[in-house]
Amino acid sequence: MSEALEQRDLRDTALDEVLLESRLARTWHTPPGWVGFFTTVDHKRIAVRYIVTAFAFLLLGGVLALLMRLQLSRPEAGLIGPDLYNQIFTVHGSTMMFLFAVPVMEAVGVLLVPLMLGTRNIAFPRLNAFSYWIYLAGGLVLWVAFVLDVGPDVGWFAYVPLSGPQYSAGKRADIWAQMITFTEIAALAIAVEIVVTVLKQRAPGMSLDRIPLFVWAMFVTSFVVILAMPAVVVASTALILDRLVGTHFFNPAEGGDALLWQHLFWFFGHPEVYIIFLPAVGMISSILPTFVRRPIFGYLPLVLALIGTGILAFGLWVHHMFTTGLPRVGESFFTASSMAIAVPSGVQIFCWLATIWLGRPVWRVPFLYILAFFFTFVLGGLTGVMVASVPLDTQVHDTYFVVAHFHYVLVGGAVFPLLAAVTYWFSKMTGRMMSERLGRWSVALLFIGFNFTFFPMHILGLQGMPRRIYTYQADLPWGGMNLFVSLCSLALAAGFLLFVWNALRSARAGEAAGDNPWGAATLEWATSSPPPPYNFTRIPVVRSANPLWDDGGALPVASGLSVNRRELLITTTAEARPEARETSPRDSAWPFWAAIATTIMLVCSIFTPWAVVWGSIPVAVTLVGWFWPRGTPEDDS
Amino acid sequence: MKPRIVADLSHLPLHGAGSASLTWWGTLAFMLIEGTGFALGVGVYLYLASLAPEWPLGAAAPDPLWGTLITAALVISVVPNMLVSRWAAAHDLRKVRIGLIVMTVLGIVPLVLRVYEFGALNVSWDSNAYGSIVWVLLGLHTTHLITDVADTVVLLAVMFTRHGDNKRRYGDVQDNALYWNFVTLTWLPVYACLYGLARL
Amino acid sequence: MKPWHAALLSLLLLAGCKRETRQARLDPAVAEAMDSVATLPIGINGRPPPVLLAMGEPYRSNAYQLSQGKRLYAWFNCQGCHTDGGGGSAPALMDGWWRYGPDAVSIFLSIRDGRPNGMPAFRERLTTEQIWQLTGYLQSLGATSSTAATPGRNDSMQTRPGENRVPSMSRLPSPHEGGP
Amino acid sequence: MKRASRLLPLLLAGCSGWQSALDPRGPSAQDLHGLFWLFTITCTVIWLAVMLVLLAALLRRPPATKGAAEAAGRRSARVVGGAVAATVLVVAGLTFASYLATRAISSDQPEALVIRLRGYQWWWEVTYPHEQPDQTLLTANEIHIPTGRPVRIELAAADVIHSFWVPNLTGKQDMIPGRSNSLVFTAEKPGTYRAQCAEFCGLQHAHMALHVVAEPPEAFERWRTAQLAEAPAPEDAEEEEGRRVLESKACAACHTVRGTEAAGNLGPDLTHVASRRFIAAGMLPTTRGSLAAWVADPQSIKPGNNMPMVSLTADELQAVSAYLTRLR
Repeated sequence: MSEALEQRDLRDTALDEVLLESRLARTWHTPPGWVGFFTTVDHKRIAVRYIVTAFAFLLLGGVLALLMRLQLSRPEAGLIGPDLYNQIFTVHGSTMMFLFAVPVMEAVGVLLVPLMLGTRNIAFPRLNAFSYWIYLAGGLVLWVAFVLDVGPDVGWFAYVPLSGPQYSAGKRADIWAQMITFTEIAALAIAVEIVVTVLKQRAPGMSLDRIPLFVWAMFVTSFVVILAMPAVVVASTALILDRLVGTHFFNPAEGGDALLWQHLFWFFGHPEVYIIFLPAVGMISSILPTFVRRPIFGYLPLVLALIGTGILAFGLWVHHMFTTGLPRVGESFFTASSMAIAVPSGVQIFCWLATIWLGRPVWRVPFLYILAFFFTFVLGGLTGVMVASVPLDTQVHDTYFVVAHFHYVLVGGAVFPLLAAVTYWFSKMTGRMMSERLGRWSVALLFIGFNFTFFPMHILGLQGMPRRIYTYQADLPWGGMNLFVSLCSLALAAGFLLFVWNALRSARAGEAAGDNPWGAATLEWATSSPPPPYNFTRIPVVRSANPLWDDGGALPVASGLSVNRRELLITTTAEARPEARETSPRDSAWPFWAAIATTIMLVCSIFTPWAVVWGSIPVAVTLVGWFWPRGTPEDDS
Repeated sequence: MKPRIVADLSHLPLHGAGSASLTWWGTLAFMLIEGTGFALGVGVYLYLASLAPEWPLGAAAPDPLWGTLITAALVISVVPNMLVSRWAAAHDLRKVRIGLIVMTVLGIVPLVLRVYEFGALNVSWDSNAYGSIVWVLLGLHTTHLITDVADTVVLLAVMFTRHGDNKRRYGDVQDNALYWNFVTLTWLPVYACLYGLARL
Repeated sequence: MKPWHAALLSLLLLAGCKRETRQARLDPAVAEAMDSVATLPIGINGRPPPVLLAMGEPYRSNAYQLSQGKRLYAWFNCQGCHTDGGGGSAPALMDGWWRYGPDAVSIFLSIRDGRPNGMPAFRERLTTEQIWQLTGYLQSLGATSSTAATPGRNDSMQTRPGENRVPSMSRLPSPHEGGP
Repeated sequence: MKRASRLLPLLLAGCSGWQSALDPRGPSAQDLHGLFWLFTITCTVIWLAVMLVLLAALLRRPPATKGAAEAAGRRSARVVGGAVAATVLVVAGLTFASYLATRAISSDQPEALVIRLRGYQWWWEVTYPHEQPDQTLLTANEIHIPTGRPVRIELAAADVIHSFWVPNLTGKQDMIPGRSNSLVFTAEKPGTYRAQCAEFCGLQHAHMALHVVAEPPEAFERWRTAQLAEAPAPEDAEEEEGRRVLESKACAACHTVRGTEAAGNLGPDLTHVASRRFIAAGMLPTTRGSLAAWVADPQSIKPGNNMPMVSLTADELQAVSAYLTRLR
């Protein structure tokens, strides 16, 4: 036996359960303390870190929202001047979109995709670590700049010429543009990891029609990220070049065009909405069956709806440019394509309704969030149909009607599902349940606070209140409703605070969860809570779309993987037949150093173009350090 | 849940080649990202050209000599590139070493020519929007050239260490060759825009 | 937090705040005090108003003030005689040569009181603060290196590189120019 | 539909106003208003239907036997299919309604009155072009239009993107540097309608309003003739002093008062400033007091705007405000 333990290619077949777990733990273990903190490549640790950071940014962005509501609560309030207000709404929008919504959805994907697929780590785990550090650096750049009074003040959309060299003095707009670069690198890295993980690391037997819907959603989202994000990188690079070295992309006097910015930005900006929304519908599709005690209704239509939404997302960027005077001929086409997105959304809503109809509801907190989602998202989707109409949009575009609409879609359609997801998978990640009692209170506060805060904004917009104004005159009939909205926003804020308090408290003192506390069907519930660093002692074998419900008492697994090195299983793309045993990289500090080097290069390059030249040398050095083979067992072939 | 062993994986190879390798798919995904970037760059070029009363704007079209030489150099380099890829697939260490040296040289040649090409553009990046997009397209492609040459040099160094004779390294060489083909491929539409369209 | 962390942070804070603050309104008393330059009898050089030093010379180092100066340069048609700084019927402004001295006070006086041979006085057309804004901008035009506060190019026909690419005179466009 | 459109506004009490899409005063705005209610009612019905089905699904007792469950599943599949088909139809119908509304609004109006509007940070320059240059009228921050006659506003921007929006009369259209847009609409009833910049344009985006005054054609012509005249002469010594101050101080560097030496073109034309209802781009009602306050300290009232605080003595300020009040 001891000889067997020493041999280089030790397989799990040679070990009993207890010994196997201890050997796997030794192989996959991350050192404790600071060293482990900077070197870990465990997708769960990185994802949790990502999620916690994103929620911290959510709270910061929320504080900014409250400041804006304070200023708008009465006409001509002098609490916040125009300069600070412009910075506040820009940083609020940028934080919520780039530092909260997209990263948190991607992070939940990083957390759950490998667990749901039954593999031991995400593909390219070091890239994953790099992604987190870059994201953190981007967030810090924005917020440190904001604290230093260099916060961007040109809106989260940074329209030229206002953000261009002539009308935006200093480095404020550059900070915004470069923050975009940071978050795009982070998001693109995760998209690549998820695409490859889904294609190649599924548990044996998990053919395309057995992939959990959340994974499908993340898969489609990743493709949307890959195709949409380069547009904003091109746009923000062009903006920085215009501002720093005097290129003329957006200067109409020298052959440039102000609308070019809008085309590029919205070619990214509209799919961005679906980058946030698709993971959320994936969460609903994966959580809902557990709380109605039956498999999802209409698996295939739901997958097709996800793919359809992902494709249509690219057809409607012009949707944001209806008032820019584009040719009339195209308008009906863009109206039609904008409204067409209602069809896949409708398919999803109807399938979920049928699932509930055929099932037996279990009234726990995640299910309550899903009901709140239905109420608000359907409303937001329908106002979306209104703004998709070109003529109607000319009245509501850039008013509080649109502010109301997209908060209904993003908070109702993405944040409520996200809170359901956090409540639901919290038990898996911490091994403890979140408090049901506090949870019900926060659902109630969030639901009531949200609707009372944002519904009146529809009316304010129709009454003529434009967006992005730091104040309004007393002779305009908006004062009363604005005060009401501001007061209700406090209830919404209280709901978020209660949620965070509940999470913090339950993480330490919550009720123990057990492996599968909700009685769910997908693979992440087949391992312990929290899962060990290697996720699964043995790779599960999948025989249906709801493995934990359909397989009776015993989990079919495969054996034969090595335990002396970090090893996982590669399967074919369509059928998920085992193809190879592959290794997964060890812990490394190089991704952290590469992120530091990249940060220095990116930050300095808004001050001098030469930073791209000298700054790329440390980046290259850290990347060589990262990829240089080390002769570990993981390098064997 | 109690595990029940239903399959044995011990017979599987220790490393997947080609489409069974994660890095191959990763390379593909990055090519998709960067390809989108090139497509958008060319899109911006065409968009600006469609707005302009004349094209190129206020400048003579770039002198075709250096750009054409680069095109020729890149197209020619595809042949040894494919050979290196084939030798890597056959795990022929000696030939791979020689091939990588050749590819390093063939990577540096277009970079040297590129310096002259920038000089032959007849327009500065801050003259007008045409100059800006021309410089950015060329800069974008140059960045890819530099990246891939650096990657080739590092691989070459690895192949002369004890880590060289390893299936994973051969896989890396193949992925690097794949990427070089991509860099060559993306040059063609850029070349067509910069030199073809500007002369129409 | 270690003491040097705090020091570094406050330094950054100071640099950031000062460079990007946007002060729209001056206290009228301060605005008035900015007129009190003590000058040498020959009308060039002198001591800038103490209030300017107390404020940390924002018109030289603050991005917003510099951009205001740049706007005034166009609005009050300085380019009518000086063209874009390259000099026309009036002296060049970006070659680093100053007929009446390169210091802020001399430039300020030239704008406020005018100079012989055609430079009109702008005393009655600009406020003192605006003259200081213009002065700061002109100094950045003639500087040998740009700072993070220097403005970029304008959204108009380009006749020379943007201000943040000084020294501009040596960079007047030529078709074969190389660079980053 | 007709009745609902009369009934529903009651639910949204207080929705009308002088800058409101819910209170249409011209055919374009009426078309858009009708379209708005068509969409709103359709969407409300759909939303209620979804919520009712959800409620029913929650309260429903699930089928007891396996056979019943399978039958329910098959029924659900048919219902879902039907609902998707209905969604397609509704979307197509609403698209068609949008198309009709667009066609009605954008129909060509060759005999329209042309007005050029140019957006500045943060005010509006208004030009009424005429073949004879001396009949071309230049004013600011207030547009007069004759009722019953279509007007075409040609939109341009001097610096950054702005957007022209009079919700009571029609939808908005952006003013983009380097591009030209236009907007055609008609006002049917006389009245003053407030318009506001609807595209974020910097520090004082919140205070960039303009008023559209619709009046009967005769009144409009009277206004136009009056506006073409040079500035009224001062009537007393104080006003005379006010004109002197305006001409000799920095005011004249940026503003024009036709008939005086003030001929700056960087700020709004002040020839008839007191005839306009508001000053500072719709911010303050035109009174002698507000004019004095504005001249005395524009940066406290509208921080960041391009008008500097010109240092004037109390007497000078009195005189300038007296003179400006004369400029009717």
